[in-house]
Amino acid sequence: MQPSGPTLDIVKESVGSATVLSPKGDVDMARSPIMRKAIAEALKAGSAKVVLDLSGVPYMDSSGLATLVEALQNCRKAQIALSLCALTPRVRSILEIARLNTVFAIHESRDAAIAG
Amino acid sequence: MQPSGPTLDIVKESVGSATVLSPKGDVDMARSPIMRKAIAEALKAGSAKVVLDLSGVPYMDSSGLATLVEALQNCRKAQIALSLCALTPRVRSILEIARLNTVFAIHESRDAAIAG
Amino acid sequence: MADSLAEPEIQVQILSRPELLAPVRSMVNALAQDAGLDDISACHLVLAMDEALTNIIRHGYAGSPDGRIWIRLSQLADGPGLRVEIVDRARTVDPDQFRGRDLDEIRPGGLGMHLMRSLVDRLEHAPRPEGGMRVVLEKRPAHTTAGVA
Amino acid sequence: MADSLAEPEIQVQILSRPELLAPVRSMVNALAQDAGLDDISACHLVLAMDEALTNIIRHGYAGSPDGRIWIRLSQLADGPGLRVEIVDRARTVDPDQFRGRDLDEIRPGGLGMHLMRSLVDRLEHAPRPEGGMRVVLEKRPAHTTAGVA
Ligand SMILES: Nc1ncnc2c1ncn2[C@@H]1O[C@H](COP(=O)(O)OP(=O)(O)O)[C@@H](O)[C@H]1O
Ligand SMILES: Nc1ncnc2c1ncn2[C@@H]1O[C@H](COP(=O)(O)OP(=O)(O)O)[C@@H](O)[C@H]1O
Repeated sequence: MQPSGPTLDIVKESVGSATVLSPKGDVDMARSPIMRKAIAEALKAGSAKVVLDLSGVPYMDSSGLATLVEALQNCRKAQIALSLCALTPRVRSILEIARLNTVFAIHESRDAAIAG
Repeated sequence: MQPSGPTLDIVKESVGSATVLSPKGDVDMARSPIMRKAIAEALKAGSAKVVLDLSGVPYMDSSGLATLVEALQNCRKAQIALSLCALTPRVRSILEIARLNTVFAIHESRDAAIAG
Repeated sequence: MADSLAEPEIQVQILSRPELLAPVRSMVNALAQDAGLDDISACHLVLAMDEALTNIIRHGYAGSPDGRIWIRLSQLADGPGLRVEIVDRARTVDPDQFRGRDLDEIRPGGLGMHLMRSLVDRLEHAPRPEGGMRVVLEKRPAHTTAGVA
Repeated sequence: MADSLAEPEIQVQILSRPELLAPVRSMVNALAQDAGLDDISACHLVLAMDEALTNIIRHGYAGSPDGRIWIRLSQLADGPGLRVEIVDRARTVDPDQFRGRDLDEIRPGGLGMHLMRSLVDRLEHAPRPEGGMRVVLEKRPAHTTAGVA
């Protein structure tokens, strides 16, 4: 067996004092640890604001949602602003079903998230 | 069992003397009969030129290729120009493997196909 | 609601590995759409199945990569919609012991069971006499209610 | 090249129906990419499998919708790439009798066999002692040749 395994590319950009992370792909049980690690690194680097651009995420399961909830809690502790933006309709509906849509700061566009 | 079954939406437009057909979806064993029927109708309607815009076709199997070959033969008989345009990289590579890329008039863009 | 007696159109056996979830989701999503589910309903069925599989991999087989999981897929007999039946040979547990957290409680774990209940029109967990568990999920399009229990 | 002895990661049983090809393609495409195939190579493996399945549905089971087809999927043991094994209980034929047309001849039918040969790194058709046929397809990424027969 080749353990090439599942990957999740995450583009990381600095815009002013914000770090923008843009994962590309499904955030599921096999891939959410990759997103978890990328968020933890952004927090360690001391950004004032972290924006998750979810425009490239067609799907997320409860392990992805749990990673977001954990990130929110860590950001609160460290007084870092966390926001989500550009959700696909599927991921938006998953956040709604999990009743997490009111828990997170969610912006339509990436620019609004960076400014907001 | 619900025979809802596979569908293939095909947008049909008239541009000058050309009929442009734009299928949206895989053209495989279950769906190529739908494309075959749409092409036959365009020929019967007496267009001078038929353009197949394949930008919405991510995949085609030998039944799709056979439908294209049959359409070309019918067009030649009826002295109607047939061309393909806007192939996705996958479908382009499938036509190449089948050595049909030199048999058809293939244009990069839809405008070039209509003009050409 | 009586179970459909027709042979499932597709049956899949996978090993209990997280990296196999994405390929299975792709297939079930395509099937769900062919069965008449709208895009969001298909996504919700796929998510419910994914949560059931994740639980079997994580809790049932305790992370071992060589457990077997069987997934049977069939269109509903009495209207548009898809049925997913999942069978394992993992730990047999009393489904009443499955504890999910309340959706209003905001913490990382325990979301799966509650999500599953909110996502589909029918959800059943039962121990199998032969050992292991059986989960049945059914989903109809958002606008139909025909046959929903 | 010796066959991998590891248990296939995914095994699928489908009924011989053209509308089930798209869902199976979705799954195998995702698996092929996870197995290290580039997008075009994954597409070529998927097309070769599709042609084999189409032939079984059309010629093997002569269009009957209730034939069974088994598909076993496993990563190659000696490098990136995917192996697809397809087994049926349909007509047993001598593979030498399969007649495809030459790719230079331009007519609608008979493309399938020639495409299959051009698309994959390994292709085998054989009758099964138990009845029916067995097809094996293997595909590696475009840039590797390791282990290609
Ligand atoms: N297939 C299963 N086998 C054994 N226990 C299970 C299974 N599915 C769920 N459980 C139990 O139910 C609990 C709640 O599951 P869930 O809501 O998905 O949350 P999580 O998996 O995050 O703990 C699990 O922690 C586990 O104890
Ligand atoms: N699984 C099969 N069972 C029986 N005959 C087959 C099978 N696959 C292929 N054949 C035979 O080989 C011929 C060539 O197949 P192919 O190149 O795919 O073209 P086509 O299916 O368009 O005829 C078929 O016409 C059929 O006679």
